Amino acid sequence: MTSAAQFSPATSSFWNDTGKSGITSWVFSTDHKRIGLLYLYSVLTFFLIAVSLGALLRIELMAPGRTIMGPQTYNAVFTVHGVLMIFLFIIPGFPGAFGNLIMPIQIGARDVAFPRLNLFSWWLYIAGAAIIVTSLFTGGGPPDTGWTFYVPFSERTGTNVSLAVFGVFIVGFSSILTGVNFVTTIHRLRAEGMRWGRLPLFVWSVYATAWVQILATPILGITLVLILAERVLGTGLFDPTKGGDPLMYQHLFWIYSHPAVYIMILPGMGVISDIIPVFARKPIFGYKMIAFSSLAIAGAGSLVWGHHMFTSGMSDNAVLIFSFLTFVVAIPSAIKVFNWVSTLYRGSISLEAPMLFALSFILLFSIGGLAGLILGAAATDIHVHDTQFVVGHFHYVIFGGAGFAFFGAMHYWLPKFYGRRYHERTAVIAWALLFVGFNITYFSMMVLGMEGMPRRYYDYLPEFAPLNLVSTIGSWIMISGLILMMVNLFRGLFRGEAIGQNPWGGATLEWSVPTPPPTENFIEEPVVTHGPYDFKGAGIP
Amino acid sequence: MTQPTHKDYAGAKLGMWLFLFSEMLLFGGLFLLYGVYLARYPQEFTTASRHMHLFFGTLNTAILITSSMLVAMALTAIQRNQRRLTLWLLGGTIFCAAVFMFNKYLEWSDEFGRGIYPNSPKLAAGPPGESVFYGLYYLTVGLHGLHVLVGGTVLTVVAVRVWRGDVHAGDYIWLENGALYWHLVDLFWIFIFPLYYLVL
Amino acid sequence: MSSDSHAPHIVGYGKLIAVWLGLLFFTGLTVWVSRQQTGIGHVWGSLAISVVKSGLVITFYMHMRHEGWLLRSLLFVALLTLAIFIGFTFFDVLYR
Amino acid sequence: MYPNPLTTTQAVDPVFKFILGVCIVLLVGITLTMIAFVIRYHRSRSPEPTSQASGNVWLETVWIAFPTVLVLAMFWFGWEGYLSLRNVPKNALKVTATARQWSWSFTYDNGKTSSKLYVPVGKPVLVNLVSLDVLHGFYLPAFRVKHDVVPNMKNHVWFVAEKSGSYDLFCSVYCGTGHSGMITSVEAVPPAQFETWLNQRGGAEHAGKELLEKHGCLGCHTLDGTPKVGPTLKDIWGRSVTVLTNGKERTITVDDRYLRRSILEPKADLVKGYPPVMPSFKGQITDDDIKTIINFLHAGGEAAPKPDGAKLAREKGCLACHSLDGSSGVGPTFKGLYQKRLTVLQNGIRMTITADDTYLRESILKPKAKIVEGFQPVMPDFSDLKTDEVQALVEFIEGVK
Ligand code: HEA
Ligand code: HEA
Ligand code: HEC
Ligand code: CUA
Ligand SMILES: [Cu+2]
Repeated sequence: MTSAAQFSPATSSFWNDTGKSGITSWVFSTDHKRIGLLYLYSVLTFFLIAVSLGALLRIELMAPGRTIMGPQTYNAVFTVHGVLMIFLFIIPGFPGAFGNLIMPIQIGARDVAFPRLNLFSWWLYIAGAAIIVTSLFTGGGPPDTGWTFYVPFSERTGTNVSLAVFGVFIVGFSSILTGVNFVTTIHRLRAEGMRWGRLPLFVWSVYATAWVQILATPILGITLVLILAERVLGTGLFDPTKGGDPLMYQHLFWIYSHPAVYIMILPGMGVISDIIPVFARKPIFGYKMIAFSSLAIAGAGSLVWGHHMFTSGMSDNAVLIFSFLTFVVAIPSAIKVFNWVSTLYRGSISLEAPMLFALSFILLFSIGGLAGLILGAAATDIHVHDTQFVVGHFHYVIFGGAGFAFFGAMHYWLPKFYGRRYHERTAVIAWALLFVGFNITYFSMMVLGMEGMPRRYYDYLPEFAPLNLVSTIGSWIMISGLILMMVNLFRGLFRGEAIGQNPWGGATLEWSVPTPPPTENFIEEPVVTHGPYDFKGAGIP
Repeated sequence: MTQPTHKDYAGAKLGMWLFLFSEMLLFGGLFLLYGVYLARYPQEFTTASRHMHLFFGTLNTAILITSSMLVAMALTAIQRNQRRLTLWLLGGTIFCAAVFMFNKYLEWSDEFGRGIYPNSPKLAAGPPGESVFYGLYYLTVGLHGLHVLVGGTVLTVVAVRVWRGDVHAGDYIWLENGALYWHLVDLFWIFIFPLYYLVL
Repeated sequence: MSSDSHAPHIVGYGKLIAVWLGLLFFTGLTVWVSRQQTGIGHVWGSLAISVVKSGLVITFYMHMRHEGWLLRSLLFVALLTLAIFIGFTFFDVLYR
Repeated sequence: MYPNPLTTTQAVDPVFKFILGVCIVLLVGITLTMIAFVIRYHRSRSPEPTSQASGNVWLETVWIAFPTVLVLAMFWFGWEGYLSLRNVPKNALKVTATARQWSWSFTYDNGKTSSKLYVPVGKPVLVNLVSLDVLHGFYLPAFRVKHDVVPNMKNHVWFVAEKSGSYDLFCSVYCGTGHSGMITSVEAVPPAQFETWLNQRGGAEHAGKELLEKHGCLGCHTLDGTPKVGPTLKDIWGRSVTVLTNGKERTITVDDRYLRRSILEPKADLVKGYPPVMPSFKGQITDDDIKTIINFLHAGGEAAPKPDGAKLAREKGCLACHSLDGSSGVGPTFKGLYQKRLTVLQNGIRMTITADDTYLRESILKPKAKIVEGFQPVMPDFSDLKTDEVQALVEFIEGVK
């Protein structure tokens, strides 16, 4: 790797070598690392709010009938839970936090291509988030439409849908700008020797994600504008009484929102592809296929949106085609899973926290993804569509997949930026609690869905009671794990044991710079001479 | 480092193009709806588009095409270091934008006067296809108008920078990107015009 | 200013004016075509003309002619995506 | 693969079994391999990697081809099953399901409406789906069918009930506050019984109540005094309510004019504490119907008209076991039962009691508590009856002299 990278005293790093301090040195900073941390803290804030709402949902569903809230409140809670999780946590989270923190260093750049635009994106994100939060307390109260904002209900409900939708629009704009920034960065700012074939897989996945952000998000933008127009001007484009077609709304919404699920998972897959080789001390198996499958998922993933509409009254031909394409997207995901598992073969595996998260990612994502196949087949989707089975599916892929990858990334990379690390044994305990609680919570939901319990149900028939109770209890185990994990992680970052430049023995560029990295990342311009997983080439024992 | 973190000309242009792609998709959503509803209500769309002001539509098309040429010339001018000419050409472009908006204003006030606006009683009483047509028309053209305003503002800023000498033959990326944006606004209109004014 | 290897291309005024005349001509043509009685074919006819017009704008005014393969292919990808979004929706709309 | 599945369930279940089976095998395989690798190549056992392989063309080809074949099979079976769900048998009975926030109503060819979907066992049923407001979803888990109910769009589903019984019918598409309460059932009954039911006119006790059901009022209002999405309609006439008129609060007494306005322009006076979600019924409800409803609400001071004991006794099947003419059946006759002295066994202890109100009520709700001497303890318990229904039955029995 860069032979010139020197150990510099930790006293001079991006934390302090700008000469400025105080809050303004953060919220007006154009340094990608500072912006990354800003994103990290903002998305975590919304994550914790949304997670608490999720816990409330589970408590309400603990027993049939009213437990702690009425139906209207319940509807608002799951809507806000979904909106915060999707639009304010998981979509901006990966590109915003880790894309910013890691990607420029991994390609050997000093910063992203448009640092000021980057800052502007964060501000837009905050503005949009502020609008969404405002919408909860003003007007007709928090929106109660579900995160999908389906018409005509969303046109007619008296709750504050307009403002919420506007907030999401702004956040979407921020996401587009981030995408533009990242694609440009990866095209233009790779260090000397950083050929496409040497890009770390995380960079590949961020690249694929950025394209989805650029090409799909605008469709969400226009869809939200249309809802606003429906509500404010009464244009009636989706209103069946005025000649509009509610199904067109669903098409537009899913044209964005299906690719968006790959915005959530792709960077997660990238993280896993970076963690596994390091902790198995072996080059990743099938680098090219993994890199290519990221692009394939992003591309083919844009063609399958109709699988959310099998029961909607869409034409049978469309069902045929969208079901077929849905199965096609499963293939690149399968390729990745097989390659990850093969990487373990004849390696030297160390089960530290990041690796535990990565391995459990493979398992949970596979369960969620295989459940996705049941949803993708037309006949079976008819039965489980809009039931708790779907809820189980997407929590497995989003939380078990993207979420676990996010936690893994926090354990893997954050110490690099803080210079200190968490307590290992506690992290493993927290992981175990999360993992066990997770499966209890969401597996029960999948079974409930198979038995026929619809989703977005505040109340249910007595026959569904036992599994709901099990699921709720599982969520408490998960909660204890999550709290333990967060406390341990952040306590460690500020007070834990100090770490050196390359604590895990990684071969990608971020491990070749001092810990924490200096403002301009590299003390001397890096010249890349080996691949991202070539541990020998990097001289790592 | 050799990386040109400051002026990466090709990078800036790439970024602009990427942004333009996302704009295309933004309008694309509306074109998608147009296509679907045209397929469903061909008759109503035809009748409704007959009531559009073909004169204003054609005039505005010509104006936008002209403005597009002017801004392209402004780029040539700055590359040739003809600062004064650049300013005139930019001024011409912005003037065209203003005329375009003024025409829109006339056209819309006339249509409002005839009781055609979203959710108007007249449209509600008519066949659903027509109200869908006008709903789409107002949204598409409204969004386009917004882009004209933004584009005009951007070009004004660029003009000021040219005038102050920040944008010059050695560094004209601002002008080039502003021009790209303006051409895109023109491109959208090239499609809006036949779709709304000429469907027979 | 630029790290590009190739020098910026300057498009002469004459060419710009020629393109302008072409665009005006096509505008006239599309209006004229639409006044002929040829039924739904118009939509396709006028769209075809619009495609030619936008091709002119992109190639000359937006300098696509002088850009490398990268930008060209990216533009192609973006347009293809849009076409797919529109086209696939019709799998539903046409056969309902 | 499934040439002519007889029922929708038979069309879907094999697909489930196939896909689930493949998924479980794959998942178990992947998990075990992973665990085996982790154990075998753990750093404690394998301090150094023993391979630096970074790819293998053959292996990689295999795992592109292998999933491709599997998913194509899944896709195809899924599609075949779906086609069976779409191809409605020719002889299907037609019913229209009307969904509104938040109730279902079913209309049969002869104009009969009902709030439960009665179907004959063994005969395919085609349900046409109509929505009066927002999206709803028609979901019958037992038959694996589901379809969205979209305003202004012609959608349908079909199914066959193979066994008689009661099956849950859910609203699957989120439709607002009352979404989870938008539940009813499919009642599959033997064809003969179905015919009888279908041709029975005016089943409901009161025309007014039938109208409330038909127009979906009971999706949001109750007749038993508990508030639902809207205020209860029990004892509404003459009640004083606080309403918001143009944002101003005022208190009014409910009279005919107010009731009529509440139905036609619900937004004019909003009852305080309730969301403004009631749709206007202008143009959907005839003037006669409104009059009938208002009349019903007048009289229905105590709301639901008293249930008819005689009818209940017949419908609930009491008379199958108890006679009215003094003859002894499976159970004792009702004739002269009231105030009779009876010998009963309670927990095996013999005692003599008088058949009074309390005793009769207990016998209906908990028949096993006291068994009349000489009879078998076979009476099912009817604890699902409503209090007023039990009362009506008791009164009916008292009347059989
Ligand atoms: C991170 C987010 C994420 C991801 C990655 C996915 C991935 C997939 N999803 Fe999911 N999905 C959601 C988030 C996500 N989904 C959400 C949020 C919803 C609900 C939205 C709402 O209505 O609110 C949803 C809903 C949803 C539906 C609609 C359900 C309904 O409403 O009726 C469908 C239907 O086809 C579907 C399918 C799939 C498929 C086939 C994949 C595939 O990409 C999965 C591929 C993965 C694998 C296949 C597993 C790994 C591979 C192996 C173990 C190897 C062996 C595999 C083979 C041999 C094939 N998803
Ligand atoms: C990133 C995505 C994400 C994540 C991580 C989660 C996480 C959780 N969600 Fe999910 N959920 C969605 C996205 C997500 N959700 C979406 C998109 C929907 C659909 C909405 C719709 O239908 O429109 C949904 C819907 C949904 C439902 C279905 C509602 C219904 O259909 O009726 C339920 C029900 O149980 C639920 C529960 C949970 C639970 C228990 C968690 C658990 O992960 C939460 C576990 C809880 C903890 C681990 C809490 C621990 C922490 C604290 C209590 C705070 C402590 C504070 C500090 C430390 C400061 N969610
Ligand atoms: C979508 C749910 C819904 C339906 C369907 C509905 N209502 Fe209501 N109704 C409400 C709500 C909520 C209120 C209280 C707010 C208001 O006054 O609008 C209400 C109020 C009323 C009131 C005034 C009650 C009072 O306490 O003053 C009457 C009377 C009434 N409804 C009758 C009917 C009748 C008759 C029908 C059917 C023809 C019907 N409603 C259908 C939701 C509904
Ligand atoms: Cu009706 Cu949900
Ligand atoms: Cu999807």
